[in-house]
Amino acid sequence: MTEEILIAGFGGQGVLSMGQILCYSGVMQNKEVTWFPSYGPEMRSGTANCTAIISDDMISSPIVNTYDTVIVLNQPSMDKFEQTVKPGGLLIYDSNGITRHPVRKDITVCVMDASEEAVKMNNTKIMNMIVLGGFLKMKPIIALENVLKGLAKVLPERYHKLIPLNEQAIHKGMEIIKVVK
Amino acid sequence: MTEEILIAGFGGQGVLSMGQILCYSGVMQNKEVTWFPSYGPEMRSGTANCTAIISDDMISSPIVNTYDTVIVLNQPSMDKFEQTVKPGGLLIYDSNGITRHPVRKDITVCVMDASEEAVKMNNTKIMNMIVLGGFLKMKPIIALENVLKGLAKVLPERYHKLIPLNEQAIHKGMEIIKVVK
Amino acid sequence: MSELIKPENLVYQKSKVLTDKVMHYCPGCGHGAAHKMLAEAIDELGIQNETIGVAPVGCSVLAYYYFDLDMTEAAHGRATAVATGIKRVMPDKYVFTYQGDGDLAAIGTGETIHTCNRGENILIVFINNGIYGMTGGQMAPTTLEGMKSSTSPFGRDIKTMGNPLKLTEIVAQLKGTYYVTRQSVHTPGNARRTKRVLKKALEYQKLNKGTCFVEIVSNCPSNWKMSPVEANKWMEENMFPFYPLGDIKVPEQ
Amino acid sequence: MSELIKPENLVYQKSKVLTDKVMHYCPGCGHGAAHKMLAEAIDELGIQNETIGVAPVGCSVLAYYYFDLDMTEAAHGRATAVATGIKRVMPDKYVFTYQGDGDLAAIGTGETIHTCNRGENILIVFINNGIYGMTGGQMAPTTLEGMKSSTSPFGRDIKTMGNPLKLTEIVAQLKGTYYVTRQSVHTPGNARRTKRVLKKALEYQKLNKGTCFVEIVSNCPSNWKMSPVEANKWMEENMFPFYPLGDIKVPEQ
Amino acid sequence: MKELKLMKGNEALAEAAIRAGSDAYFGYPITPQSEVIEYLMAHNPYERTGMVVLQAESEVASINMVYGAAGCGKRVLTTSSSPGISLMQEGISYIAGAELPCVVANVVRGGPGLGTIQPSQSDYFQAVKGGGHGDYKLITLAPATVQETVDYVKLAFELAFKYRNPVMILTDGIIGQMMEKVELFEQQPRLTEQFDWATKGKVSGKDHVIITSLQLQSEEQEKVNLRLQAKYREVEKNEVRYVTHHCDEEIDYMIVAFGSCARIAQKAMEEARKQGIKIGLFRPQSLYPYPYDAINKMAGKLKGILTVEMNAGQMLEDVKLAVNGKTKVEFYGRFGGMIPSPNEILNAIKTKLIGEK
Amino acid sequence: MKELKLMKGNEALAEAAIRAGSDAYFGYPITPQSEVIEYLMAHNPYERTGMVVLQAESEVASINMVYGAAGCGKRVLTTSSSPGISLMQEGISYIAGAELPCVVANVVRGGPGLGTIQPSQSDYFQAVKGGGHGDYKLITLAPATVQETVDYVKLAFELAFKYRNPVMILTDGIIGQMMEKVELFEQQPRLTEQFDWATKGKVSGKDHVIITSLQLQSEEQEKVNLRLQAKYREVEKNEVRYVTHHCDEEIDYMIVAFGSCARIAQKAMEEARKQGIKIGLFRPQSLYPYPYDAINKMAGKLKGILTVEMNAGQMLEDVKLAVNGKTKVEFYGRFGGMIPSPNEILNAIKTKLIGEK
Amino acid sequence: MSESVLNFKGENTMAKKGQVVINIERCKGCEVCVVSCPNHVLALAKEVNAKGYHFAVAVTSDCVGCANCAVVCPDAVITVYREK
Amino acid sequence: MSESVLNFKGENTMAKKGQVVINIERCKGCEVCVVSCPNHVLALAKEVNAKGYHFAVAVTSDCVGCANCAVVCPDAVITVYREK
Ligand SMILES: Cc1ncc(C[n+]2csc(CCOP(=O)(O)OP(=O)(O)O)c2C)c(N)n1
Ligand SMILES: Cc1ncc(C[n+]2csc(CCOP(=O)(O)OP(=O)(O)O)c2C)c(N)n1
Ligand code: SF4
Ligand code: SF4
Ligand code: SF4
Ligand code: SF4
Ligand code: SF4
Ligand code: SF4
Ligand SMILES: [Mg+2]
Ligand SMILES: [Mg+2]
Repeated sequence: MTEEILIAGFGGQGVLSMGQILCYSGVMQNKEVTWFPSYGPEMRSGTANCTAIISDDMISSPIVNTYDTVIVLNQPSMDKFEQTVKPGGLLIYDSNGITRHPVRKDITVCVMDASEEAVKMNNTKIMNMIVLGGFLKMKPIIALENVLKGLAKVLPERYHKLIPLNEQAIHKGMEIIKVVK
Repeated sequence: MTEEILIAGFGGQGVLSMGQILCYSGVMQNKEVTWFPSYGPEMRSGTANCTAIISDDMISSPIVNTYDTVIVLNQPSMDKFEQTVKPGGLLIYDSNGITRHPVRKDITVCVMDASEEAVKMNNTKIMNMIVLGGFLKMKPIIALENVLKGLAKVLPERYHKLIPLNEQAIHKGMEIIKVVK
Repeated sequence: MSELIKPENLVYQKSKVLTDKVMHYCPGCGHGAAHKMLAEAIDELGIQNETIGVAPVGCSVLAYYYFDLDMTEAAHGRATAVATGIKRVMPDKYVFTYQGDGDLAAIGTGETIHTCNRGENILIVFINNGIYGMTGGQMAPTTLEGMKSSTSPFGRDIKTMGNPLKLTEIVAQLKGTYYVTRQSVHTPGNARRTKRVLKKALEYQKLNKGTCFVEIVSNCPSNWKMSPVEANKWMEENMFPFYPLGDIKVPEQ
Repeated sequence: MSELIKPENLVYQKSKVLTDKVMHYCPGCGHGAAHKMLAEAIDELGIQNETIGVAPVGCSVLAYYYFDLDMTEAAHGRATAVATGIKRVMPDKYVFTYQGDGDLAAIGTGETIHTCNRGENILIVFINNGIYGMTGGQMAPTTLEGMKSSTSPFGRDIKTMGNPLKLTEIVAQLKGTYYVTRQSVHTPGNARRTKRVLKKALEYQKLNKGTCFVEIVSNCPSNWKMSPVEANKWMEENMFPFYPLGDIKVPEQ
Repeated sequence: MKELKLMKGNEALAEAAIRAGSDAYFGYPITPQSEVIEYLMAHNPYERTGMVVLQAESEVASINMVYGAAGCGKRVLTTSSSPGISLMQEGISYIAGAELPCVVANVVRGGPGLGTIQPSQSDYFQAVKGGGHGDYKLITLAPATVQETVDYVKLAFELAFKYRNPVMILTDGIIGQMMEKVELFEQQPRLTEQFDWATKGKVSGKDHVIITSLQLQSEEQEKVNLRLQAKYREVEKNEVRYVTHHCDEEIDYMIVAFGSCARIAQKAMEEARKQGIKIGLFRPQSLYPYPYDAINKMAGKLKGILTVEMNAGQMLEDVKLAVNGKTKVEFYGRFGGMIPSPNEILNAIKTKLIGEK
Repeated sequence: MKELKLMKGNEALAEAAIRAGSDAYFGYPITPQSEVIEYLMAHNPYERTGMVVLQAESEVASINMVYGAAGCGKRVLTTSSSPGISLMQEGISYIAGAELPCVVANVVRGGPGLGTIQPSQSDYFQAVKGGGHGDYKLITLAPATVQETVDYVKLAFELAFKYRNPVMILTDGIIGQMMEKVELFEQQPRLTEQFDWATKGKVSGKDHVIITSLQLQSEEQEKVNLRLQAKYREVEKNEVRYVTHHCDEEIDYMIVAFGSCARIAQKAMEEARKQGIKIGLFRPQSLYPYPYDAINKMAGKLKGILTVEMNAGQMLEDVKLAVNGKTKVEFYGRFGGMIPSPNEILNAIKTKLIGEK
Repeated sequence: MSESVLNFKGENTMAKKGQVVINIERCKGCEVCVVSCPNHVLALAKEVNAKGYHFAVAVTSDCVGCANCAVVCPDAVITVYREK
Repeated sequence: MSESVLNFKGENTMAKKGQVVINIERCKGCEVCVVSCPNHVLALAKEVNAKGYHFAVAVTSDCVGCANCAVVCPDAVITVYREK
């Protein structure tokens, strides 16, 4: 199993940490992982993205041409990355602020109202965990328990009390993700 | 004609300018010339030397193995450079302060009491011109008039009044040089 | 009330010495206001075509996109050397540098002091936000005692990291400087005063009397991890006591 | 009177902190006297085995041959950075730099100021002879107005070459410095005072209170083109008025 | 106890420096490597091991602090990225000339000038041919993974002290910024050895210690250089490091690439092999000393070599020097912060090496 | 009016700079090249032509002053020697990246580190491979005589403006300190052209001018690099310069040497020819672009090539790259400020090339 | 441009009325203008612009055209008109 | 080491007598000692040493062993003895 994932959105949306949590979770499940962020000027201009690769085998290139899964959380990312989904691959997007919906026919497209759900859950910070839940629903490559272990690794001790909330968010994401085509 | 000359002595003895005057004179006589000084730490430690090459042809290397003429004005220079005279070449030295006289048999050795003469002439600064005179006596490669023209080039206008004194010194040098062996 | 909106009622608009590019600065960052005041000063003096600016690395590295002026991007810390090079071959132009505190007071200390000491006839605009903004909030020479940054995560410790440095007070003592002042741009009054100060400094440049040095104490909401309004308040309460606003060296009239 | 010459009558001899190497300095050069005073200070404090010296390029680049101390030769201008590196990993040693004015006040300005501003617990000995001795008498930042040098052959022109720089007064204002003073070594009295000052500075180093900075106004007979005695007189008449001797910053007792 | 962690390359480098028993770090922030000093400042090495961390006022100051501390016989390192490394060239030359051990990591970004902060390998020449003045060499290690970054920090200190020579770790924005699993080696003790050659306060009865790169007499300076050259020959004999993939099989073609770029090339190679192309990958891990002989040996049996770099063709010259005309050497590169994709490299294999149109 | 003078290399360089119509010189003293600024300060260029001369506070400041002034479309130069040139590497990389014209002369001394002030050629790599970061190239000219020094100052400015690229004059302590006859070219007028690309105050109706080496987007930075590479290909096509001695005759052997060292080698070659050895001399005058093709063409008909340098073997790599295995390439060098004598070279011809014992 | 308005809070004491035009697409929602308005004319909108910022809007008609808001706006997005 | 001798010129007012030993081969003839001696004990010799310098010598027996000359000698070539 090798899953090559791109996650892209605005800086504040937790795009980078979502990728990290995924990788930590992979480690907990004894996978090989690499995570590579966009860094630099984009960050100040408000957009960010990262590549996460999770595999049973040694990972050669951290840089890939196309992705098994692309997760986009804003319009500029949609514009830029729709084309990078592998034929037959998966595109997940959050509907909030998306004005031009994806057009590709050769891939699976899923939509989530994750931002909205996060607002409902009174914590915009967990939006990325909702999305992560959606992704795991579609690609159950990592067991939930390992995701929670991964979270425990990423979060400083003093935030461990938030793990249940995160778990809730993941479940919510699994619930709300919708296959569009 | 190619004459490769080394001049060596204490810093204040006018070693470098003697080489320069020789080269300027050469230029006045339409020769090719190069002049290359020792530079750097030796200067602060009080010794100095320079190579002057005067030739009818283009000069390739400014650095040579051995010299047609070596002029030494102190003991350290004698120690260092006696061996660099070409077989059959010329070694000229000022007797003042020399404790170990030259030993080579395969070269012509000349001695001068130039420092003493300079003191007598009431101008220690012209010692080097006396030595130059001695050299020109032995190797009349440049006509005196061209040496005087060369001097006129080297000396700033305001010192031109000193040219006659220099001429005198050259004559004196031609007079006092003695072939030892 | 839209009948008010007609050219003859216009009282304030973006200076034409600024281009139309959207500035990349974070919301509320003082760089924008400082740019504006400098642009307005140049505009009001009518010297847009006679001015050459130098901005080194730092958040304002792209200042050349925002000022509608001939501009040179300088290596970190070397803006005043670059400006010296420009001014020496273009003595009739107005030359300014626009530098951050990391730039001017850390790696550029030598150039800053020697440029001021030579009394180069340039204007140095020094944006002191107490931090390396561009690179993500590391400690600057100007970072206050106890202040947290990504390289002083437990607060600046004087014992191991040294003291906050007031380079402005130092250059004021050099004979080469003509006018040295410290201002801010976070309130309307301060911003307007800064513009007047910058105009004066540029006017002095005509007189070839020496270096004019204008420090602007500014904020970095992103790396201070505050909202812009909080940041400005924090600046007033913490930066100003240590870096008091006002003239430090004024020409004898 | 040679019966006087016996060990118990000995009142002055070369310090054992100096090696037997003949110093390469020109006749009458102040570097020699300054070396001696520093060596005697170290000797009298009994810290020869606990002292590490740093001398950068300049005429005193070979100081490592003359001090019988562990020594590091530093790149031009970087002596205080090198000393910082040493002191930080060897905090129990006495660390000093011995730097010329070209070194400390031109290319090394940034390092000098930041070292002092950090308050590194080192001693900086600053030999100000108003010229680049080593390289043949070029203008230094400290060269006086009107003073001739090989790069100011018509005398230093303030307008184009800038002002003589008093870096000692500047570092005195930095919080990191603990003791800052200006001395000379050209008369017996001055030399002895300088030794006392150097001893004091080294003693302070034990207290970890910050940087001690001792400027020694000195001569360069060769490049000033004077005899040593003339040079010392010229120094008194021209250098001292601009660089007045005396303490600039003393620890509050 | 070895520890498995998921870490950013830069942070792993910092942690490895602490664990390698470093005595001091001096550095100045610059993207993409500021995480090194940030990690150090946050992780209290002084309390953990007594390691000193200081943010210098510039890269010039950093490298000279390194010089001073290295001269005390301590384990010292600095890190920077391209423009900052350029500023260190005089200092690096001094350290090499004075024969001091130290580690310098360059997390390369795209140049020239201010360039871009994105990953690049365009400082290869600077690292291996000598960016500073004079005839010196930096032992240069090029990690391709976060794990190698960690391991090379330890190795770099070992080599630095073995040869009393500065060692450069040449990495880039990809490796510095990416996170991977790493196994951290155990905390090494800090050095207690008092080296004869180090300044530490004169030892009574012994000669005082002098750290210098100066020799006024050319004769002496030449001796220093001859000693350096002899040392470099030793290094060239002992410290060549590389890995190969499929190179001991029957292959027609070979890619040579280093660092992060080699991993991208590896993916391209795997794809090419799937498509039936007999191709291997040669990855130098030490850039100086360069594996000239190993490449030369391979060259005889190959139809061609493709050098892939994130620059305009720098290691290419060393590959050509190694091959010495034995087979054709082609080049594919992206630069200015652009990262070649595996597909592009695959394409270059086909068009440049095999000659497909 | 052309003028014949006897001048020191450094002074001739300074006088040539004035006559070439330079607008500014920024520099810092260092042996063996301080005569350049000393001559300029003494010879009133400001009064003669309006040329500005400023002693900067450091080499770092010098090169950045050069950058600023060069960006104004002016003829600007600086000079230094090895350690000072190392300090300029960041600035040189910026100038190359921003595509500005300027001239930098390096009067090389022995390294590494503080080294010695005696002549050397050990900064060859730094000059031609890029001592600074990033993929840039300096056009590099190596004069062998005082006359060439003078001529190359003028040529350097022409090339700098033709390609908007920094040009390095790589000379050494021998050429800087020696006196020879020179014919000085006539005073050239200073530039009056107002270049589009230069900062000079915004021209109404035109876009404001930006001098920068920064591109935040890698795509843009790659474009810059591609433009640079295209320019370098042009330079390589047009600006290769070399002279040969006896190379068009029937020869078995050839010496390759540059700068002052080539003149010493010439004397050795003359002696060797007297002794019946069929040998020629190839002297590259441009070190970048390097005369690869010309040497490659020669290589086929030679039994061997001897590269002679005052370093540990740097240009040697370019000779090998040129020869590409066609014939053997040997090396003779002295370093650390030592100057090889003609006899030593003659000896190397016999032992290394011909194989005499 | 009078600075006297600085001394007043809340109440419009100037004879002439003013109006601000805010380029909301370029506004970054920093709120610096909001706290600088002596007449509490401005506030951040609930909505966000394309960049995701809550932009500034005039919420009262008390603007006197003093330009304080415009002067401090770091992004130069406010244009001010005043009856003359 | 008393500095009081500084106040005296020419005359030896100290009770005890002194003597200097000058390492003439290392002396550079700078004359700094000469002008520093309160008792005019020292002068430069007519002769030169191997380095070519006119070295310093004691020309009177008025030395009081104050060490002034030795302290200022840049080349540390003077050793001083004083009757105790
Ligand atoms: C030689 C070099 N070193 C380091 C850097 C990285 N760098 C870029 S800007 C900067 C400091 C920015 O801080 P400041 O000057 O205070 O400007 P601000 O961003 O705060 O406005 C640094 C360290 C660089 N570009 N070049
Ligand atoms: C980077 C660099 N630039 C320039 C030099 C040349 N240099 C050596 S010492 C020196 C200045 C010496 O003057 P100062 O520091 O005043 O010492 P002094 O000789 O007067 O005692 C210079 C410019 C150098 N060695 N390295
Ligand atoms: S990082 Fe700080 S200084 Fe830079 S733009 Fe953002 S707020 Fe302004
Ligand atoms: S050149 Fe000057 S400073 Fe240097 S040793 Fe001679 S007198 Fe002293
Ligand atoms: S111009 Fe701006 S600050 Fe002034 S009253 Fe109107 S909205 Fe308020
Ligand atoms: S100050 Fe400008 S950018 Fe900030 S909220 Fe007001 S209008 Fe928007
Ligand atoms: S010790 Fe020296 S200074 Fe003192 S009296 Fe004797 S000779 Fe004179
Ligand atoms: S001071 Fe010393 S060196 Fe100078 S003349 Fe006297 S003894 Fe000689
Ligand atoms: Mg800042
Ligand atoms: Mg000096």
